[in-house]
Amino acid sequence: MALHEYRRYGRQMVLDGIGLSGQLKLKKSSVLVVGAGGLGCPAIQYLAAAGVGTLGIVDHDVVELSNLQRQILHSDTTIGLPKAESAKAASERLQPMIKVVSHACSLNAANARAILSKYDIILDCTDNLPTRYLLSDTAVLVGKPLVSGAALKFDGQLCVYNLGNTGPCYRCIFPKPPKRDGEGTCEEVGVLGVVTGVIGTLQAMEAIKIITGLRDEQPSLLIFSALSSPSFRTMKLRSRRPDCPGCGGDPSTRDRFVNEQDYVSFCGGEAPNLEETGKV
Amino acid sequence: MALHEYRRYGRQMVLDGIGLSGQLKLKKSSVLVVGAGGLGCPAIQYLAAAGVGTLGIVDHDVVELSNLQRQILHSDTTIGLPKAESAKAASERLQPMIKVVSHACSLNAANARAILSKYDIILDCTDNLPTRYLLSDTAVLVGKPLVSGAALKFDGQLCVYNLGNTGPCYRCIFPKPPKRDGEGTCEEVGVLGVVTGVIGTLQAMEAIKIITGLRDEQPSLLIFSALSSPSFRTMKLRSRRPDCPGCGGDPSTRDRFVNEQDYVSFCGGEAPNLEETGKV
Amino acid sequence: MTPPTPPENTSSKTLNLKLEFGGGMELLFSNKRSHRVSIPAHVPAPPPPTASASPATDRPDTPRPSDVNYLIHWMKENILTERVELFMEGDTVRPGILVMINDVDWELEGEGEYVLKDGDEVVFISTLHGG
Amino acid sequence: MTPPTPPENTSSKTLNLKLEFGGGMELLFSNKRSHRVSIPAHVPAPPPPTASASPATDRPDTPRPSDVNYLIHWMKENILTERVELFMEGDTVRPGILVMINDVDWELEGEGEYVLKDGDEVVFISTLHGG
Ligand SMILES: [Zn+2]
Ligand SMILES: [Zn+2]
Repeated sequence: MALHEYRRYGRQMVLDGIGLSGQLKLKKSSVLVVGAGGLGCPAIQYLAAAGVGTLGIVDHDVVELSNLQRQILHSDTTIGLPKAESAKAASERLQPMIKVVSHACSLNAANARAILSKYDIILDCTDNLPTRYLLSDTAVLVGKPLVSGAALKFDGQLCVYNLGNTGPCYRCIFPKPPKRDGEGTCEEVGVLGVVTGVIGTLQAMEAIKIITGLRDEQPSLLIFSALSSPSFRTMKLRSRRPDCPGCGGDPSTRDRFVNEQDYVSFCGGEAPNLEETGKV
Repeated sequence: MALHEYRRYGRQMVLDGIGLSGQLKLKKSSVLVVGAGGLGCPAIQYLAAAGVGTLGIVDHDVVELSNLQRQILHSDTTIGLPKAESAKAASERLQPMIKVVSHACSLNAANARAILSKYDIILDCTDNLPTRYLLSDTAVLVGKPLVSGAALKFDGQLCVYNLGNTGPCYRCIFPKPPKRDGEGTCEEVGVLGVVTGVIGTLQAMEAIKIITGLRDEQPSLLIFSALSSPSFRTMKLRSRRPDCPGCGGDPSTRDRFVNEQDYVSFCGGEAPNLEETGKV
Repeated sequence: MTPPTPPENTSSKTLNLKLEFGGGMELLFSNKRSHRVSIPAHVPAPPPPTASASPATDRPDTPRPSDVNYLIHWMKENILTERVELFMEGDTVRPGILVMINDVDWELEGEGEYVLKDGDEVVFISTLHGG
Repeated sequence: MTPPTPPENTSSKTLNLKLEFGGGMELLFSNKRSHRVSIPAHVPAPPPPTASASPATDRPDTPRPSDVNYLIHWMKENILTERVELFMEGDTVRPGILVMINDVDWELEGEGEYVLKDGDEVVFISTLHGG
């Protein structure tokens, strides 16, 4: 490592548990952030600042004015640009020494495996249920841990799936998707920016802990509410479910499963327009 | 409010508890962030994005390469500039609609009252104990809530002082400073960037809750450790101490107290150079 | 004259529970995130069989201690204020709701058959998909 | 032959406690953040008075239940591995250390005089000043 890298990362290299070997692990590692919105922006920011060597950013949306209240890598000057490009430019400004790859496309059953297989760790910073199932199934397929964040209104949730040999996948915890009537998206029912900020930053933390070997493998779900006291609760989760259609059974059938699964219809079809149905 | 403001803040204005009235409260409010380092940067970022009308930034340091691992408003191109100026430029890029005032000076007993009295809420994002006592005493003097964050190594802490009529001040909880031998600063013993990110973002959240009336007045201390499970704990704290030298007794003597107090010597004198004493 | 103490009757006792809601579940329960409730310690006797029901039922006469399945039923009857279809599907909670008993996933505690104890805390969290 | 059950002796019982350390305190205790310890339920009898001590001491003969003051003393003797001056000042914890009993500031619980119960959790947190 070069002297300027020692200077840049000195404040974390001095930590017990990081050191030179931890910093080198970060430098050699690659993290894919799926979604460059409210969760993805702070996650990308802190992964870049910490010196993760390669960052991939997947997002098919373009920046809109209504994003700026929480998506802190975008700005008025990048409105209309693809979020993946806007986030790449912002993270390169923050950290010129790392490699940032933008994937300005939507993730689907046809391309997910090829994209995810290039990275060591996957961050689920998406805003919809079909992509959450697709990411979980594909992370199992390529054998990568999935750091999953979610946020809505004043609430947030954080969980690491498919970690180690016994960590549950998303389907182990949620075998059946709910019917499409309970919940909207952040764009529909709103979200407080700091909630996505806290959860996205914690997603970066989990990735850094996994890379440096500081994360134990106990499955747990962190639940956050800006309005509750205490604001944070940690729940102990089950381990892998032997009969899980996502991660149990015969590995050779899993690829077929991902290709054939119609994620949108599995999750109840296209999202209804809540404004039209009068729910917002 | 203008149409473009409805568009920009729509995702939080739709929330129960924010709405148009909450957004107008944010717009009319002013928050002083003392310290534009690891805690101050994410706090400024989310306060600006949420539409807090006036932000003050106090910092007398200049940006150094070793800051960039966690101080995500600064970058290689602002190395050598005052942090207050660098943070002001970054927050104006993120949010051109608010007023940002930089105070590129160090806060001391002579200027603290004049600066703090201009703002509604004070964020303690500093890195040293004398300034923490000075901020608490002055926040009591001017009657403003103090949202205090701290971080070191893998640990962080968050507390709101001087809130409402019964909230404790920093001296109520810590009447005596520790002797100068237990702890170094982030620059000396290191800190993980995501730890300052989580605590600084939560400081912004507390300020937003206070401004919009969503914060109850129960005094509590949030304790975070990136390495513990659970990572977060909330501790119930005592309320105001009637015999507290900071907030108890006769309000007319408090001004004298702040002016006469020698904060550095109260906290055990100048910080020793830990590298020279062989502790790092 | 002091009235005599009523005889001990286990089925009349109650359990005090703390219920917490999150992720939007609170909207179905008076928009309150935290509820303290008292429920019967034993599942009340079923209503007497109707004429059409077989008298040779094997339903036990001894009272059964209250479990989480009964709690869910009790919540529906007593504190649910909005759309039952967002809380239940069939006899249990609907998909996408996590139930936690004293901070542990109920799947590790026997799910609905977990027998409740006085002072237990049960959390109902709707999973979020937004970001 | 089964040995006879020893007579009930309250002073020989122990309390099981969970101790948690944070903010750097863990460095003084084997660098472990979480400890499970068993301490005597009652403060052991003091050592016999030396010749120079007054025999007319009013120290009670009945055993006193263990409180947090005794716990701090016990920790110093049994699990503290580094520099006592970073843990104690005089007979109590040094300034800048917060003590929390079951997630409540010990000042609300009687400070050192809080009588410990089996299963209590006591947290020692060093306040941080960095940022
Ligand atoms: Zn699975
Ligand atoms: Zn006070």
